[in-house]
Order: sequence, then C-alpha cells, then structure tokens
Amino acid sequence: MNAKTFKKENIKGVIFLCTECQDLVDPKEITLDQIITKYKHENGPLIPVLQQAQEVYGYLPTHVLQHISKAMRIPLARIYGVVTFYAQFRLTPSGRNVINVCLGTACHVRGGAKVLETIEKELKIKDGATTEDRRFTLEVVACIGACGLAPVISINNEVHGRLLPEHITGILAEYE
Amino acid sequence: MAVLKLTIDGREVSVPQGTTVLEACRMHDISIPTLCHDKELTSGGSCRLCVVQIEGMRNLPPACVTQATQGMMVETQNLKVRAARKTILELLVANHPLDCMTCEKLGDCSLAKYAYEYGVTGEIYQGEKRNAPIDDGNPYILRDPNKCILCGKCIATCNAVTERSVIDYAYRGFNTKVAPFMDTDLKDSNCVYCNRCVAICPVGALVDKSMIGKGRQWEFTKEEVICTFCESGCKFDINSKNGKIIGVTAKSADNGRPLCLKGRIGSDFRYNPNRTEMPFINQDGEFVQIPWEEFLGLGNIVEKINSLAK
Amino acid sequence: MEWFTLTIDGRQVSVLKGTTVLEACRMNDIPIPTLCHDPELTPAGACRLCVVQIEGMRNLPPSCVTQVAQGMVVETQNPKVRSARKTILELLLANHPLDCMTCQKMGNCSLAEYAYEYGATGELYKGEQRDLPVDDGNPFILRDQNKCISCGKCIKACTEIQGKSILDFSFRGFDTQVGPAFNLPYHESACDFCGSCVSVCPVGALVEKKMIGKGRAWEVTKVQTTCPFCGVGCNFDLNVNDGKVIGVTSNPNAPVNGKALCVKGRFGMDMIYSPNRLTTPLIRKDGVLVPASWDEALDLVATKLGEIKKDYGPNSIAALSCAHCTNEENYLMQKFMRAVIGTNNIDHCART
Amino acid sequence: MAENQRILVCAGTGCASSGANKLISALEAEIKLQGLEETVSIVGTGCQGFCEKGPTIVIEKHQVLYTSVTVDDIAEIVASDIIKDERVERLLLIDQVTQKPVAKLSEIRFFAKQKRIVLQNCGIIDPQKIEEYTDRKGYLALQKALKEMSPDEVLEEVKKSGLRGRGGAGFPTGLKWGFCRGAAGDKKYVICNADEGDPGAFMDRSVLEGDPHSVIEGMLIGAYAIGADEGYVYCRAEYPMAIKHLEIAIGQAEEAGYLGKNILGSGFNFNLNVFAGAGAFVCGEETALMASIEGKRGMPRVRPPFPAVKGLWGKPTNINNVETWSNIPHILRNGSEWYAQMGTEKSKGTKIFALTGKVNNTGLVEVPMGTTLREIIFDIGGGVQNGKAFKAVQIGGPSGGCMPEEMLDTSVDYDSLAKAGAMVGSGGLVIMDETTCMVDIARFFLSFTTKESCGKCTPCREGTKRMYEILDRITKGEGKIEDIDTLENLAHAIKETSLCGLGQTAPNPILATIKYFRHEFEAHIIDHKCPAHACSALLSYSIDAEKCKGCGLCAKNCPTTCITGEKKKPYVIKEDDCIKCGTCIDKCKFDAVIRA
Repeated sequence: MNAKTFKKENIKGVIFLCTECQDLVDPKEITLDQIITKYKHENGPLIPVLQQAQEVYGYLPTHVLQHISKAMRIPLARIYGVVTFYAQFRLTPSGRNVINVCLGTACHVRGGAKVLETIEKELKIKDGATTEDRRFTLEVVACIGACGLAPVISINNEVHGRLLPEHITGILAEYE
Repeated sequence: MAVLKLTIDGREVSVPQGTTVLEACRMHDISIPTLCHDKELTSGGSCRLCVVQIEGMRNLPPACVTQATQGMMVETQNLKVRAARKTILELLVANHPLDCMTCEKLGDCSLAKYAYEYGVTGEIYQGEKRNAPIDDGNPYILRDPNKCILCGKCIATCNAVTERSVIDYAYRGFNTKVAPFMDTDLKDSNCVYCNRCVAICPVGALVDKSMIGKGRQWEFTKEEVICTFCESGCKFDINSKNGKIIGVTAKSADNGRPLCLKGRIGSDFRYNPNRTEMPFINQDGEFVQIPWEEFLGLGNIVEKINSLAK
Repeated sequence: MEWFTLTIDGRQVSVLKGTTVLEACRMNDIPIPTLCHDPELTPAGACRLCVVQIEGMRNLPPSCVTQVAQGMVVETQNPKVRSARKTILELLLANHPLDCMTCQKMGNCSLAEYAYEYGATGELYKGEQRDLPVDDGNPFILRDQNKCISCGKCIKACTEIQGKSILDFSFRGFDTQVGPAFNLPYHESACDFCGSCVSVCPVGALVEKKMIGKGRAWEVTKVQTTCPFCGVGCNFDLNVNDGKVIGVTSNPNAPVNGKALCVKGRFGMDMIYSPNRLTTPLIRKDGVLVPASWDEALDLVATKLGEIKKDYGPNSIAALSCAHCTNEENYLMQKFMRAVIGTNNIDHCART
Repeated sequence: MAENQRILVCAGTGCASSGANKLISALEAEIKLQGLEETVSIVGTGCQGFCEKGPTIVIEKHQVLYTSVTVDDIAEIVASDIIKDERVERLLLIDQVTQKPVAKLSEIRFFAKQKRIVLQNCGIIDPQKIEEYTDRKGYLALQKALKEMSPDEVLEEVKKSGLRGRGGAGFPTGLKWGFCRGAAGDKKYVICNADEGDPGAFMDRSVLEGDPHSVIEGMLIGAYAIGADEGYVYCRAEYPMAIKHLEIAIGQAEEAGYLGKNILGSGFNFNLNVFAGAGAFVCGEETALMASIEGKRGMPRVRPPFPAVKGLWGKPTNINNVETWSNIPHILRNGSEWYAQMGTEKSKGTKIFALTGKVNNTGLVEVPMGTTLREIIFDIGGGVQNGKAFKAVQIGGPSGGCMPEEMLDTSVDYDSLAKAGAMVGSGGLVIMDETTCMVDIARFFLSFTTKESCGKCTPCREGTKRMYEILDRITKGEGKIEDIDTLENLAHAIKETSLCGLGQTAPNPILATIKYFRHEFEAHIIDHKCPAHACSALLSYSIDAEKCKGCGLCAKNCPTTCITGEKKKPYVIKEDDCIKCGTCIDKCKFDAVIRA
C-alpha cells in the first residue's frame, strides 16, 4: 500500500488503514510491509514472503494474502495456488501445540502408523485437524530426518524418538 | 372427411377425424416426446412419455393413443405434464448404464435427447440396476439388454413379418426383458439379422455391429438407397464420414417390406468404396487388373466387326 | 530455413526445424489426440495423451513438446502407444462424472471423443471421485470442477490471452483443483466473464450457461459473424438451432481475435430476442409513443435538428453513439455531427 | 594432566533430540568445576553418524566413543577419562560378536569398513567455526582452482574423476557442468539441491549441519568452472539446523573473502543465497525446484529446454545435490586419479547411505561404490534388530525398489542397482524384517507419492491414486487376483508417460515388490492373510481365557481402553476399539494374547 496517500480500502470486510496514522494500524501489518519491502526488488520472492508472513501471523489469513497480492503485484489465484501447494503453509490458525507425526519410511517400518493411530484416538482428531480446545494440531509429515530414532514425532519442533504407542499419553500431558 | 377443431396449448388447430392427439401435434409442429411410438406400428402406449393434459380427462392421457375430438383442449407443456415426463425419464435413466461416452447410439439416442431436454440425471431414484449379460455372439447385432427401455418397438417390427417373430417380452415387472425363445442369444434363435429391430431401437440396446467404433451419428452424412436385390424395395442408408463411405445400415422397414440381411450386406458390397470397377485375373499367383474387353475375350472385336463390314 | 525429414508411421515427411512432432503430424493429417494442447497457448505437456514412440528415446515422449530432429522415426499408433493413451483416458474417466446424457458439452467433448475412439469406459480404475460444489452463481458460466481434467488451458487463456490471471491451480496431486483464489465462485472473484476459459475447455467443466438445454453441438449450425459491440471487429460463431440463435462460441480461425472475446461479445447476444427491443421507430404524439415509419421518423428528426441548430447553434446538439453499431456506422455518426451539424459534441458508449 | 584436548559431542538433529545440548552444558559446567577450561574444549559437532547409540561423545585424544550418554554420566567421564585417563567401560559400545566393550573408535565395526571422504569432517569439527574447517585443509581446493587452474582445467579434472550426481540419477557431473559452461549467456546460476525429501535419507542434512563449508567450497569451484556468479542452496524448511549452520557459514565465508566480489584476488565473483523450501517432495526435481525459487508452485516443466540452457529465470543453471558438491573440494585437492581409484569402473568414489529401519546400527555410512548391500547391512549395520529374519531392503527412497535376501550381494553402484530394478537414489537404506508386510510397504510408498504428486500430468495425478487404492484394497483383504495384472499394466503406463521423475519412478516399489514378493500379494488376495501379521484389517486380537492369569499388564499398557477385566480373571479385548497395535502381545508374559 502506498504510505503517502491516505487510503481506506474495504476488501471483504477487512479494513486496511493508512500507515501514516500509526495508532490505527495493526503492528503485524507494519512487520508485513517491512517484509514485503525487503523482498520487493528481488527475483521471485513469494515463498520467503509467505514464510515470514506466516511467522508473524501464525498462519496466512485471507486479508494478508490479498495484501501481498496487491503490494507485490502477483495474481491472488497464483498466491492461493502456491499456498495450497506447499505443506508448510496454513490457511487456518493452528492449535497451541503442533504435533508432527513422522510417517517416513523408517518410522513406518518401525511402527509409526500405530503411534499416529494412538494419537488420533487420544485426541479424537485426524491428520490436519485441530482439537476443539485448540490445544493440539495434528499433522502427518514425511520424514523429519531423525530416522535413526524411528518412530518419531515432533511437538513444537521438539523431537521425541523411539516411541511406542504406550508413551503417547505421557508425552501429550507435557503440553498445555 | 370430417374436420375436427381442437385447441393445443392455446392454439386452435384443425385435423381430420381419426387423428390422434400426437399426430395432431406433429402436424402442427408442436413437439411431443415419444419413445415407443412409431407411425408404422400400432402404438402400444407403453412408454407414457407422450402424456398430455386434456380438459375433462382424468389423469394424463398418452397423446399417441388418444383420439382427437371436436373442441378438445390440450396442454402439452404445462408444469404438471413436464413433471410427469421428467419422472418417467428419471425412472428410465436410473436403470440405464451411463456409458454414453462410448455408446454407439449417442447423437441419435432418444433417451439422451429427452434427458437433456428435461435435465434428467437419473440420480433421484438410484437403486438396483439390471445386470444382464450382453449378447455379443453373432456378427451383426450387439444386444445390450441393460440399455433396453422396453418400448417394444423391436418386438412389433419383428412381428410385422410373420415368419420372423423372433423376439417378445419375457418375465414380468422389473425383471421384464425382450428375449428370443428360451431367452437365448440371438445366434441360437431363428433371427435372420435383418436389422429391423436395430433400425427402430430408440436407444443403444440394439446396435449394428459393423458400425461400432467407426464414428458418431453426427459425423455421418446419410444417403438413402433402395435395395435392388428383390422387388420389395427396402431402403438402406449409406453412411459417409469425411467423404468416405463407412457402412450401410438398414432403415426402419415400412409395412410389407421384409428387409433382409442379404439386402444390407449386398448393398454394403455394392457401395463399398474398395469395390473395383475393373476385372482382375490371376497371373502366376498374382491378381493383375485387366480391361473388360480382354477379360471377356472381346479384345479385338471392333477390328473384327470392321473387317466383317469390309 | 532448415528442413528436417522424419518418418512418421512409416511415412516420410519434411518439416521445418523447430516444428514439434505434434505439428508435424497434424500438418500431414496424422491424427494425435490432445487435451491440454492449444495452438494459441504455451504448451504444458501435462495431459500426456499425445505420447508417441520415438526410436532411441526413453519412455513415450509427448509429441506436443518434442521437437523434430533429422531422421527421427516416430510411431503414433502402435499398440504400446495406444495402450498408454487408453490407460490415461481410463484414469481420467475414473474421476469424471458420467452424466453425458445431460452434459452441455456432449458432441464437442474431447474426452468423450477419445474415450469412444479408444474404448475407454472408466470402469477399470474405479475409486474415489471428487465431489466439489458446482459453481452456479453467475449468469454466464457454469463451472463444474468435478468434470475438470486439470489440463490447465483455462488458466493459460486467463493469463496469456486475457491477462487477468484469475485462475490457477491449487492444492496438489489428486486433490489438484483449478479456480480463482480461495476457490471462490467466479462471481466473487475478480473475473469479468470474458469466457476465454470456456472457449478452451475441452470438457464440460466450463460451459456457456445460457446455452444449456437449448441444443447439442450436433444440432447446432454455426454462422460466423462480426461482433457489433465495438470497433475491434472480433469474429465469432453464432450458434443456431431450429432457426434460433442460442449463443455465441469462439471461432479459432477468427483473424482479429482468435478464441478471445469479451463478456459483451460472448454473452451479450440475448438482446436479439429481448422483448424490450424496438423493431419500429416511435414518435411521441400527445404524450404517447406511437409506431411510425422510418421515413416519417427520419423526416421529423432532420427537421427538429435543423430547427435547433438554427435557433441555438450547433453546439447545443450532442450525439452519443452506440456500440451495437459497426465501426463504419460510428464513423458516419461523427462525420454527420462534425460536418453536417457542425459540432464536436460526439461520444460513444464504449468509451464511458 | 592432559594437554589441550577436545571432547566432541554429537549435536546433530538425531542426538540433539535425545538431549545432546544438555550434555554440552553439563560438560562445560563439569570442566569448569574441575578447572580444566584451559586445556579441554567442548565441541558440539555435526552428526557423528552412529544415531542408533546417540547421544554420542568422542574423546578425541583417545579416539574413544561413548554411547547413549546421559547427563548423569558426565561427571564420571570427566573424572576418569579426562583426568585419570581411564575408560568408562559401561559407556563403551559392546561388540556384537565378541560381546566385549570396544575401546577404540576405529575398532568399532560400524566405522571399520567405512571410508569417510565427504563425512571426514562431520562429527569432528565445530560446523559453526570456519577456522576448524580451514585447519583441516578447507578452502585449499578453492585456492588451487582460482590460482593455479583455468575453468576448463577444473572442468577437465571433475570429468576425469568420474564423479556422478549423488542425487539419484547418476548423471556424470563434469558433463553436466560442461553443458552449462557451453550454454550462451552472461548470467549463470549454480544451485545446490538440499531438498532431501526421500523419507529415510538424511545424509544431506548431516553434511549441511556438520560441514557446511565443504558444500560452499564445492559450489564456488563449480561456479568458477561453469562461469556462474550466483548460487542458491535450496534447503528443506524441515531442516532448521542445516539452514542455520549454512547461513552462519556463508557469513563467515564472506568475511574471510571466500564469497563476494573478487574472491582471493582472482577477479572471480560469487554470491550465495539460502532458500528455504516450503514442504513439497517434488521440488527435488530440478525444474520444480527452480519454479519454487521463482515463487511458483513446484510443478515440473517439460525438458528440453534443459536447465543448463534455460534454467532459473531463463538463465543457464547447473543443479547438483549436497553430496555431489561436497565431493568437489576433495577431488580438486587430491586429484582426479586419487578419486577415480575408489569405487567401480563406472561409479567412482564413495556414497553415503542412511541406514535405518529394523537394523541394529542405524546411522550414516559412507562406503566406496561397489560395496555390497550385505556388507553394509550386516557388517556395518550389525544385522537385523532383535534377531528377526531379514526380509528386504528398500533402497533409493519411495521411487526405488525393495530388494530381497537373494539380491544382497548386489554391489551398490548406479548400474548394478538399476539392473536389479532399484536405484541409488538419495541413498536411503531401510531394512525390513519378517514382520514387515511388503504389500503394506508398497501401499505406504504409494500413499507418499500420491500425496506428493504435483497434479500436473494425468498419469501421475490420477494413476498414483488408483494404484494406492488397489493396494489399499489388497491390504484389507478385498483384492481380486486380477488386481496384480491391473497394477502391473498401470505401473508400466505411468512409468512411460509421466512428465517428471516422480511419476516415472513412483510405480517402482510396486513393480519391485510384485517381482520379488508376489506370494505375499497372493496370500492377501486368495487366503485373506497377511503373512507378516502387519495388515491390521486382516488381524484380530483376542485373549485366551485359559492362559490368561488376569495380571492386567495388557490393559495397563493398552494405548486405547479396549482391554477390560478384573484382576485374577481372564481379560477381554473389545474388538471395535482395538487399534491392533500389538502392545498387549509384547507385554503379556503368558502368551495369552492370540493374533489371528
């Protein structure tokens, strides 16, 4: 958005406000604009911009994508295509703790599927879903590169290895 | 001849006495969908697709068998009529295979035509579907009983030639099917493959095997020819695609015309694009084309006549 | 210019360097099935239906993106090639609704055409099928994603022909979809309904909504004509069934525009049968509009214009010309205003 | 009292997850407590390779490896090994054959047969310090190239070495460089493919984490030979430590003048960027990877034009993977003849394999090309876990193949493996034992490729899904005998018509398992039995009331709540809730749980 002109736009109920009147602007938005400015003149910056925007917001809300589209002059459909293509991007907020269950080959061979089933039963959610209390989001990933410790899961990037189904309840209890 | 006046869809029309409502409509370009009707055959009134609403009449009478009367008020397209027709089509399509993509009949299929017109998908009444074996045992007719809508036209046209009468209805209710004696394949019946039934079938239940895979109906141009094998004067269509003759198909036979396999195959032979106009003779195991004069031994006939004249 | 000679199905053909195998085949009337290829769009090599066998090459290369080489030996119809194509068709059909009876595209559907040719029924690999909502929210285009074969031509038409980039792929693998951002329906996206996507869709995923139920491809006569809406001079085909115009389709051979059209040209033809349309001039007599003859009407206009010009000067008159006229008619209109009336007060509705 | 010495603590992702960082702090505290800061330094290294026994510590001076170390062991290690020069026997590895503790690193079977070229610094140096790299001859190869050799000479050297791409297909590296060097254009790129997506492979991660400068140096030399002035390392976002170490290394290399303008006064310029991927396996494919850097969906495009001619942003581009780049400095420094001595006739040098699955010694293994699978799995890997019988080894990731016992003497090199219906691929070796069901494994690979298919071309998008569905049916006992033929036909068609490597190789696991394990398919289909007792749909668990003593151990350990009963009375399994994990069978001391 051009900072010089006072501009008020209403896109699908989300209001973007001018960056000159700081008090009206979401601080996240300033960070977002900084990210965009940083990459604007580089070649092909979309993926790092999305990655950093996701770090700021925790996920990629619609209005953020619309903003990126406008600021970087990339068609919205293309951005949506990219966001839905890469596993890393999230269009909905995640739970407080993100469980990544590795189902790489080594983990599969050493019983990763049982670990997943146990977690699914325990939390009553399936791959990709978030518990109602937003405590956990469950995601299946293919290999986090800790194959030597298979089967593994990682919760908030902490790796738990050499798991058996009966370990699960105890591990989950550590996360609030 | 007495002339009757009646009102169809608000339009006043005149027709001769003895006309059915269906005929009256068609005379005046008012379209009525039909599946079991054929003007050459006695109407069975079985498919019920041609139902209309007639003032003073109970229910929805089928137009094909209802005689027009003086002052009759007919509605052919009101909501009630269209809804009834749609239900009939939904029922038919629900028990019909949906392999239109590869169905030989597509482009000339009455069921598909009306389904399209009435927006019928067959999804409403999905349930048990027939799963009868396909009769693929003879070289002429492919018979898929699962596609049959039991309109009975094939039976009627087969029975129109007394010594044929190969097929008829068998079983009853949902299990009704059209079958030869003992429900055998056609090859085990006394069918002579005249293809009357194929020519009249409104759907893909009966298909001319010689045409399979050769093209869709809309790709063909048709030229009507009259068979010269006997004096009956049966008609055939020569089908061409992109200017090339693809095959000969039977046309639905008028009353009194027998239609026969010989006629169709003979015509096929006669109009075959590969047919040569010139004779060949076997010379040392190889066929070589030679002029007619030589073939008939008349090579120097002109010379001979000339020499005689001298 | 360099010519290459290659052998296709045992036949020697010569083509220019830079020609693709597909082009070489089509130039020589050798049929190759394609779904994602369109001469107006950049090639994708995605549908894989045009695969052929080429001596010395690994696997079966797609002919649409394989360039010819000197002495290349190509086979387009051997059993291996045909069986590979059939498998691809079987896979597509296994995930395609079989409502051909009511599908508007039937008769013009490439998938059905090849399915018929190759005898593919979709029975072989039956399994999960997509079940996505049908986008029925706009008056022009009916979009049924379940029929989409992900050929990507609509995306390219939107980007390369129209420059709008409303459409793109989203998700991946078996879940791949094509559509506007966030999978919004067309009318909630920035689409302006030029219908270029419809014109390239090889299946029934995108169809002209107004033509639904009005006739199938084989019943329709196409009449090529020039669009009356503006001065660009786009050509298209009026689709006529039973003597009635049922809609407009692109004519790929149109010299000015190819398959591209704008929303007005493609979908704005319903005025033909509009009950509001005037067929004779009307003159207001005693406050009531009364039908009149053209002579009568034109005489009246000429007299009145003359009077106004005499009493108030030429600049008291202005003309607004209409996009439904031809370029020539609009030229005449401005000529009339400038030369006859004597004013520059002339404008045109397509400018506003 | 010892002179200046180093304690090497493995801090690779594997060991870090089992507490390596706590060990480092504890060691530092203990060293300080003992007043040894002056003479002993603690080094957090990259992966030492022996993940199975992690966290591991090496006392460099004595070449001793301590395994499965915990914080509680630290004081003892310092007290006896560092101060008294006595080994802590209980932390030494027990040799499988002699059943005696092994004191010397070089005597450990896991390491004895390896030949560490690419991994020679991993686990020994601190990857976050450039000095440790330069102390071990780092950047000498770059200096040699820039100062003594022309780009053509470098290219020639790489060609002569016989190095082939370590990313899977095994294309000769020198030849590839030559194409890019020969392509028209003033701007060229080199890319390091660090999108190591094959599940079961982590050698690239380990190299980037443990020795990032070797990759940078390799890329610099390659860029010099090719004529490129910019490079990218495309690394998976799942490898945060690799990205971090790489970024630190790039910063240090820039500072030291190895990166940037006029490098070492040679006039050669080179900039290196790190690009974090966003989670798509297909981005390991060259054209998809470039599309990803360009900010697009990672959908492969058709070739030609090849990347060497038209690559990143339309410019000539050369892509090699981590291990390939990492080989380059060694080749330049030691000469192509030295390199070409190793390996087989057509596959030169060494290859790193990630040994995982049901093998005793999981970890990273670097061996000369041509070593047999048996040597790797049994001599280095120590054979199958828990004394179970070996069934198969899966090699080359989800696109490779599963090789049975009778193929174990196959030598690992590009050509022998291709002939056997597998491929070197990234180098993941997943060992499977008798309890692994091969149909289930094929299904597993297809579920992976189905999820990772980009969706562009028909055969891969639709075909992987259908192959998966058929396999899924078979594992549930709902298969038909003709399914095997259907699978084979479909597999061949997909191989022959797919656009990129993913689709072209996705059917490999199916073809290989049908080829070697057809009987298992038939058992599922005809007898509705899973011979490996792995397909849960074909299993049912119950408790033999006669044998059950009512100890309740099964119910206590059951991860769901499907086992109920009263103490001292026979317990019962409720089938509906049972997830068939098999925990009860393992726990029961009376063999009372029946699996049928």
